[in-house]
Amino acid sequence: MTHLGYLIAGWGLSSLVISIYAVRLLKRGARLSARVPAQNARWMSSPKQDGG
Amino acid sequence: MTVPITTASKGSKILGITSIIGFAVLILLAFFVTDPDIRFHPETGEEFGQFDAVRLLYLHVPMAIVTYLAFVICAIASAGYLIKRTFWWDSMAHAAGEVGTLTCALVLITGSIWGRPVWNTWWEWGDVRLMSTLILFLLFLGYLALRGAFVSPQRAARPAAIVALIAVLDIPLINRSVEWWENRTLHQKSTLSELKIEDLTLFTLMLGILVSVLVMSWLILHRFRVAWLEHMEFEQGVKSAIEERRHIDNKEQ
Amino acid sequence: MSVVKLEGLVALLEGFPALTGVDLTVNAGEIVFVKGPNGAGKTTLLHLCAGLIQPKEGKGQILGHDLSSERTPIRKRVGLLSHSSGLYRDLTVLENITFWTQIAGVEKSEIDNRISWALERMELDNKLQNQKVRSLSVGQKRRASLAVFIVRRPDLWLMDEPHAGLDQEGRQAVDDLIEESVKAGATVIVASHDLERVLNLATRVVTLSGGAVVGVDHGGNK
Amino acid sequence: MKRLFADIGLITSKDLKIELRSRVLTNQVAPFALMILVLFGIALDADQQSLRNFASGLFWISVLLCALMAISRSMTIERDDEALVGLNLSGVDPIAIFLGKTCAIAIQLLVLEIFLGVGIILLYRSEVEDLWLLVATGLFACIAVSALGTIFGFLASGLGVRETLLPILLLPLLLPVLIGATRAFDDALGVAAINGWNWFAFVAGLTVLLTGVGAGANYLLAEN
Repeated sequence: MTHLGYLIAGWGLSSLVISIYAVRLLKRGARLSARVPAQNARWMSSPKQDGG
Repeated sequence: MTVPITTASKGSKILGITSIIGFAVLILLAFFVTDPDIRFHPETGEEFGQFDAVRLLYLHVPMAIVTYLAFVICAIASAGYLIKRTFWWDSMAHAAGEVGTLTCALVLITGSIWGRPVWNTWWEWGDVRLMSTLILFLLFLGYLALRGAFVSPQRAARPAAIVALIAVLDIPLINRSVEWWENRTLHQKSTLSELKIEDLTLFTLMLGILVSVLVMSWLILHRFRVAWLEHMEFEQGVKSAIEERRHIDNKEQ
Repeated sequence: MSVVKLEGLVALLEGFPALTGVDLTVNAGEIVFVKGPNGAGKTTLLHLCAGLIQPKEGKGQILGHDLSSERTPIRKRVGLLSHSSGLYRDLTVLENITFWTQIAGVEKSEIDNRISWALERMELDNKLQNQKVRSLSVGQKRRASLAVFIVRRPDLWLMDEPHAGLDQEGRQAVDDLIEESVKAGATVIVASHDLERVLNLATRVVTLSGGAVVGVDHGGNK
Repeated sequence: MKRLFADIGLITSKDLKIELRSRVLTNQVAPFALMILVLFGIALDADQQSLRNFASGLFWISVLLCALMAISRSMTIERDDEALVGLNLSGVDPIAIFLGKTCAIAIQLLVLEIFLGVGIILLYRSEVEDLWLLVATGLFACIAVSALGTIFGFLASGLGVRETLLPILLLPLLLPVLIGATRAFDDALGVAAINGWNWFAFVAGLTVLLTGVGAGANYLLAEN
């Protein structure tokens, strides 16, 4: 296979970055979920709020 | 009954698992099933083409599509926020903006890695899409910086929505201006249109787009929930701060 | 008729609850003093009454306009004297007051009269008028701010520590202005530490603490 | 309508008067602009031909950098002693504040452009082939820069990081203006065989569009 180094760099870097981001999101979400009561985690409700 | 402490839901788990399986299949197809791009010169019979570097496109092109998709979602959600003024739209815009910026960075990097063997350069100034994408990336870095500069997420919402809308409306202008600027582009002429698009290649590319959309959806979904929880936590903090202040009052009485 | 009517008002400053539930009614022609320790929410209350802050919770009406949805008409009719001078440093006193009078949309024919009245009232003579604000002393700057404040003839006066930085004479002048304005039909809310003046002038004294009203006393001016 | 124009005039003349008094433009921004020209000259090794070829680009980059200073300064005037609060209470239409400040910045930039124009002619030996193209482009481009700059100035004002945030928000959005104005100048200075008036038309279109976008954004920012 030609250009193997480029291929590994491109695919590897992309998967790595996205995986790290995903894991960090999950951790952040877990930390926040622990602090916010479960009834607020209903994703579809949206209280009206202006940015002021 | 214990509630698991996570932003995942049944739907997002299915989405996540599907994405991972899809990604595995994509790698299989992109690396081992599809052929490298090898063409023969009609007269001399010499070998030319992108060879195995073409396998990078199965990742690069879908991610580029997904990036633009994310920014369009961000713009729509920003408009939605300006009309409805709810957390929901603001969180969605924030999530799509952040995920889009991340994939945009990856598009630039994978594009550069692909360009090195194929165009013989890491960076090509004369290419419209390359330039526009870079400017777009910078624009959204500014967008995220603006959001980060506010103490309260609620105060950030309106300025951020305005910036996102202006940014997305500016994209066609940037694209036009860069195109007229050099009036040449390497992208479609020299590469994609000449590529022998066979059924299998096309299928792999489509699968790549599908998988990328799934991955993006998963990321946006979770980022949205994080943003939503941050709003909730902020609200909760405000509420308890109000209670606390009132409590001190009563003591002083 | 009540000029200010606040019910359970909560207001945030960068996420901090500066007001935690204010109930306050001020009738036309009243002079209300708001006292309280630093950070009690006095300044925020004035800014809220001026229509500068979107309330987080509660209902409010200022001069008959709703505080959540009609803040633009409120802003036009109130005057706010705050800690900062609100003046442009590189313009002279006269240029400042002329600009602020014109921008407030005062009738052209009336502009000169009003300006000379305000300047005279605040004892800003020719020499001071032509000085840059940058070069004024604290007291002189305060008087210039007051001149800009009165030249607009607001219906609701919101004054944050109006006596600060002024000498005895200046303080008396402010008190006279307040009494005069009420006679002319205005309503005044003053945030101040100066208890002595509070008792003489106020029709009511409101004590603010922790972002809420914790006490209302009758003042000496009945 | 008459009131609106009067208010715009009031705010513009007030800003210009302050700038004339404080001399920030003449004492700080103009020397900075000159410094940029000199630094480019040194960095490009004083190669007369390159300098001539790059003159239009260097000119517009200098204008953009100076515009950032002018915008920042324009916001500082209103922030220093909370004059902006007074403007909000005066009942003046927010669009008048936006247009008034835009005009004031544009006029300052125009003066700066003349200064820089003389600079590139003297230092880089640029030759003017089409003066009207130069003037028209300079006028429209500086309005576009000012309009968008004012909006982003307001957006970022009140944040502690205004000075650092403004460039990254504003400069990418102004790229089309930079490209258009540079190309038009290339033709007007005779360093590129292109039709500069087409580029001028592009810049003029952008100016109208960006001013409109700015007015819309201003309306959204100002409401309540």
